Amino acid sequence: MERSKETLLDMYEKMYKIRLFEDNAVKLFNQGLVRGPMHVYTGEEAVAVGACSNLNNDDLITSTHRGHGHCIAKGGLVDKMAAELLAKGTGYCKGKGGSMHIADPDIGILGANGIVGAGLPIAAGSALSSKMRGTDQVTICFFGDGATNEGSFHEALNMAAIWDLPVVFVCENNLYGLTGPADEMLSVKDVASRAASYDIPGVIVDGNDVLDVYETVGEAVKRARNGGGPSLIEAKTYRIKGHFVGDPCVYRDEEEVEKWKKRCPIKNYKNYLIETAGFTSEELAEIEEKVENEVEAAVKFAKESPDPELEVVFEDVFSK
Amino acid sequence: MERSKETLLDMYEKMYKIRLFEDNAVKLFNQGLVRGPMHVYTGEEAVAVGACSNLNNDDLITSTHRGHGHCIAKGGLVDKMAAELLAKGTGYCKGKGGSMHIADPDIGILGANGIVGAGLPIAAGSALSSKMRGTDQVTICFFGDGATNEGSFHEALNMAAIWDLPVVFVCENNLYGLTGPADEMLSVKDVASRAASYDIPGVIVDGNDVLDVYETVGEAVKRARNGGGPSLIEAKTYRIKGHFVGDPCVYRDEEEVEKWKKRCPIKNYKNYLIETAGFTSEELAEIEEKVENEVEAAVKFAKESPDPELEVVFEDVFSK
Amino acid sequence: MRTITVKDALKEAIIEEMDRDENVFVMGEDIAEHGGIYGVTAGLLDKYGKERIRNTPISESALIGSALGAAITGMRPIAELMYIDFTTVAMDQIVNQAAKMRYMFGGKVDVPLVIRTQGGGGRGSAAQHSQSLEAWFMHVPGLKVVMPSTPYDAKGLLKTAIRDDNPVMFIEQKMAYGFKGEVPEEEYLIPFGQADIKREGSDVTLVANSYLLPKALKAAEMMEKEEGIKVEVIDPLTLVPFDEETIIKSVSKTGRLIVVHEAVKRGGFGAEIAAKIFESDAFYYLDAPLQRVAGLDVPTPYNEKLENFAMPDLEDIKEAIKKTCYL
Amino acid sequence: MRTITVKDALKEAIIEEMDRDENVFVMGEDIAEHGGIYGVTAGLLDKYGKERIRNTPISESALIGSALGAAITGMRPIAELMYIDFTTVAMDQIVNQAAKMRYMFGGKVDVPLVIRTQGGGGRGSAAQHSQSLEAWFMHVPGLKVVMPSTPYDAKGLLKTAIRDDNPVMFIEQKMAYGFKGEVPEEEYLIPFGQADIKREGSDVTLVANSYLLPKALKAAEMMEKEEGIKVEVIDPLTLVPFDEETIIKSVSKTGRLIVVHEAVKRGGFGAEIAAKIFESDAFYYLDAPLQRVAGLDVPTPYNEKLENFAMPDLEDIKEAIKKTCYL
Ligand SMILES: Cc1ncc(C[n+]2csc(CCOP(=O)(O)OP(=O)(O)O)c2C)c(N)n1
Ligand SMILES: Cc1ncc(C[n+]2csc(CCOP(=O)(O)OP(=O)(O)O)c2C)c(N)n1
Ligand SMILES: [Mg+2]
Ligand SMILES: [Mg+2]
Repeated sequence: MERSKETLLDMYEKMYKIRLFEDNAVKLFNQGLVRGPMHVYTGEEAVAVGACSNLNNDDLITSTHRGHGHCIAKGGLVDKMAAELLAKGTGYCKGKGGSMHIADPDIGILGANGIVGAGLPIAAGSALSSKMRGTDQVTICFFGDGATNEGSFHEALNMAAIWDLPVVFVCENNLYGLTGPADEMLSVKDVASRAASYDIPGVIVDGNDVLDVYETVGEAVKRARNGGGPSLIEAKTYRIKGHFVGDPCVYRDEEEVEKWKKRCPIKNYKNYLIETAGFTSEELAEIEEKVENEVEAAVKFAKESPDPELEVVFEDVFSK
Repeated sequence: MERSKETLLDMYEKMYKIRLFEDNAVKLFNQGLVRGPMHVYTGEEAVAVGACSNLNNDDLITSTHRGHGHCIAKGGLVDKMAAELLAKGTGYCKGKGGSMHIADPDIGILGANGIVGAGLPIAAGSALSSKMRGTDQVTICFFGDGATNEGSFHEALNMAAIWDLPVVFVCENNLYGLTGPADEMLSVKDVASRAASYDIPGVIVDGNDVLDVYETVGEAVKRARNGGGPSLIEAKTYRIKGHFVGDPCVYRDEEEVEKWKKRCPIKNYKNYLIETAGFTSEELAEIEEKVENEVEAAVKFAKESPDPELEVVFEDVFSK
Repeated sequence: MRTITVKDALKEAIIEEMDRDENVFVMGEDIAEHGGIYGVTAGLLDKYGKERIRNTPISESALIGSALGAAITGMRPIAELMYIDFTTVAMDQIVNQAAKMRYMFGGKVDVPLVIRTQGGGGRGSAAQHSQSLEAWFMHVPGLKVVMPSTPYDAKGLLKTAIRDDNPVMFIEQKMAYGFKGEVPEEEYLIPFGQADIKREGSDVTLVANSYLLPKALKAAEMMEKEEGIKVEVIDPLTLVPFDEETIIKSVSKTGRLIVVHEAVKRGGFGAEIAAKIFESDAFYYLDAPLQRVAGLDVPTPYNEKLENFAMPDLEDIKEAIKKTCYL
Repeated sequence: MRTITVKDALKEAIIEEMDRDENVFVMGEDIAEHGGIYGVTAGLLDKYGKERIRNTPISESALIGSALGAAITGMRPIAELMYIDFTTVAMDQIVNQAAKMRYMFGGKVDVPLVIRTQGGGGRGSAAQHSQSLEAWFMHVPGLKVVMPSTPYDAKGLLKTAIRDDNPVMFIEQKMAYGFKGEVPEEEYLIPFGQADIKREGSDVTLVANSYLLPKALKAAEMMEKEEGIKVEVIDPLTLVPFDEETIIKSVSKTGRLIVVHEAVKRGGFGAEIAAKIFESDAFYYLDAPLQRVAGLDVPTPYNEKLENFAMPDLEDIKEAIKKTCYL
């Protein structure tokens, strides 16, 4: 697997950007500037970044209610994202979508999605489309452990498998649905073992290790691109924050959270970059600063952007 | 496994009754007396009979659009069934349900069902109910190979598995959905292998061998009754007739049909009863005659029964 | 009398019925430790345990389907469907199975199944978490459809729903859980199919329910003060069964009909109520065209100003009252 | 002009559009060798092959969801959903995804998705295979809803649907596939949102579509002969977008409105049309109460007499015409 210096640093930048973006999103939420339920990706950054680092600009992803990380990993712009969270006219969706519906189809982001499991059939369809149009595009479909109990998971994987569609199903097993523990709600220990139902590869990766994710998803992407069909990859990870911002988290204990905090994917990756890959702290600090400026500017942009005009409410119901 | 003389003969009687009922149903259909789509069970008799012969009167089943066989196997009365096909007021549903909705909850028949896959969650619920009410009832849930691609299959099996529900999922893999071949539409060769997704036993039986079905389902029923949770059993079989009466069957060739006709579950079982189990042809002929009389009487009853009164249209929308 | 919230009123109804009948139980996503997404079942887990306060996987077809299976075999489940928007992933079990089973089987089963869910906007939850879909279920014979507004109604109607032997869509509104009102300590039930005249009046008949009822009452009050118009405000309480009579009688008296609902206007329940009046003898007493105050025909936008604009509000209701009186 | 059936007209539309645009393709259950349950796609497999005439597993969520995924990435799928009753297992993908996606994304995607399905009774298919559910989809902003009756309309509207960049529910009726009518050889399109006055008249406005249009026309003809009543029969063709103007104009002229549909009355599209008239200026011209001729509010029974009784028929329409004229 090729691991260019550029890729390695880009992954660090993206992970760091996600973390910072989410910290700011929480801040904005707590300031009362974000509406509705917001779900942050803190602690799971390695999954989106490791996975999407295998994609080209015209490759595609489908995302979830917890979509900020996927969006940034696929190249989404934090200013438009922040503006969307603040419901501004300059946001990705003109302020009409919010956290759960951020999308940028121009760079293959087919949207966050408020309905658990709904992205899977859409991803199968986008892969079908690539195949029918004769491109070499691949679609990565993100979803959670909880989503694997939805019927749509099953239907989509079967369909993708029988048609050998170029799609990689990446399950973020963060141990919980909303509050339901995966080990009570799923009839299997490992989501990956559900691949057997579709006769496709099912692989477990350490979702807190960006390189493990990168390489394993990379194999699956290559396979898909070469006509080898879909794969199911289970990334074992953890959401450090509650399910939604404001979640009292009565269903889990602090100890567990603390344990996982120690396994911070960003800190660990930073150590790796410095200790094993030979980067300097300065190089990384430079990236961090760049990202900090970028996110800060994004928040500023969002705050200063105007609300959409009232007439926007009537736009976009229909095309043309 | 206990195989009393009585059970062995009862199974023969039921299989023969299903075959004869279906032959008559087709005749009635072709006479223009049956409306809507009708799906017959010819060739699959061993599955319903082998499975249901493990059940008590208060055990439960859910069925499908192809439900006549399940109904008879669970003890349904052919006169009320025939009357229902002919839309008579004396039918199981007062003529309001027809072939796809025959039900007799008093003996645990929770209904045929026109929606593919819909019976599976209902079966999980009936098993949940038995468990919560502290009875030792078991539910058998019948469905086809095609139904295993519905989301409801997946959701129901997961739910049954995590709650250890007393339900046995019996898949009748008759090689086709409506016209879609199982080997094109299912991503796995054997439905039974989908049990792996739920960490429950998945077993293949010869669906044309009533004793194989009887014993294997018997194990699963015992397991369920004793709190051991659900199982998935795949009965490999074949529907000799088209999907619905009148199906031109453009999707399969005569050769295949002929091959399976030779594997007739009734003929084979009859041979076994005489050659191995020591019954005489006379004993079986007696049963056959009894069944012939019963079905003939049922058809007569149905034909002579009155239509429901027009006011019946307003009844039963709501209870009370 | 003591004053409690809709949320607590609903919880009391559940507790009383669970205590009364051991076959009543609750199932749904995140209803146990977490107490449900709007807290209606908070605390019940400790009281009744995991069996009767049963968390389900994120599998709505299996949730409703299994509740149905339990309902026809001796249990009386209350299935909580977190958002009414998620009925879309359980629609077959609601519409083709639960609603029709008794009829298809010729009356052979009772289906004592309550589906508690909540809809509506007002929280910036955007297009997939803010719908008002009661009109769909009204259009399905075999379902009862209940939409309470006040704590008193919420409690009395939920108890009736739990004792009903038919599938009931019990539709709450996310912004209405905090509504406060008087609720007696003593047990009571509210029958289905009897509209409640929340305010008497002789000039205009205004039908409203759920989240918008208080706004309608407020508008009525203001218009009486400001313009001397006497608005009769009627809450149907249940859309199925529907108390036609009370509304026909009222319109026959006032000659003017306003229907207020949060759902998008096109195809909402306001159309059905309007049609019922239009085809009744009240037609002969009509003095003005229908006014519908309803959601704009757009998906719910996230932005607060846009969302508010898309939802009916006090001003819209006042406007409609003036219009129907040709002011 | 040549005469063909609705079924063949639909097929021609598909063929012409598939020939015109290689991104158009068909997917659905049993549509290939079998040609679909009512034969609309029969023969297309030989012409276009398995890729473009694509049989799907029995997985309706995946069918609609994947069609949607394909639609937003460059293809123009026609998804056949065998029975409208089965929209219940794909409802999220239709309602929460396809209908709302463009809006939620701030206009960033086109969704050129046609969902062809069929509903209605008349064949003894019973409660789960006979519903008329167009009112549900009308109530969902972002969906267009088309219901043709004649072969001419079926063809022209389907071609327009395929070229539309929005999700279209294209709803056929199982008993109407055999309807015959004139269809030109030359290409034509029928625009959405323009009602068609199928018969002019000055006494009564009757709105009808789909399977019941011919019965409405027949009733109009008979009533002219028998009673000299001139009934104007209007087919809206598309329920969304809806041509309000034509109907308002007609009612302003006739003073009488009848709406005919097969769906159960409560919450059917007749209510919406009635409400639109009731709230329009046509109100001032009304001479009689609304007449709705619609399905009984019951699940569809299997028995033929009961089913016919539950469905509107010629006599019911004639009766309504007489009633609105106070005969
Ligand atoms: C169909 C549907 N059911 C329920 C919900 C409510 N809900 C939102 S997120 C969520 C949990 C999802 O869990 P998982 O798939 O593991 O993703 P995670 O939140 O852990 O990232 C639930 C139940 C929903 N949005 N859609
Ligand atoms: C949800 C749904 N989709 C499609 C259909 C149409 N349909 C009826 S039976 C059938 C095939 C079912 O195949 P299978 O489950 O293998 O059962 P079999 O007919 O072979 O017994 C189909 C597609 C339906 N009734 N319900
Ligand atoms: Mg999770
Ligand atoms: Mg089959």
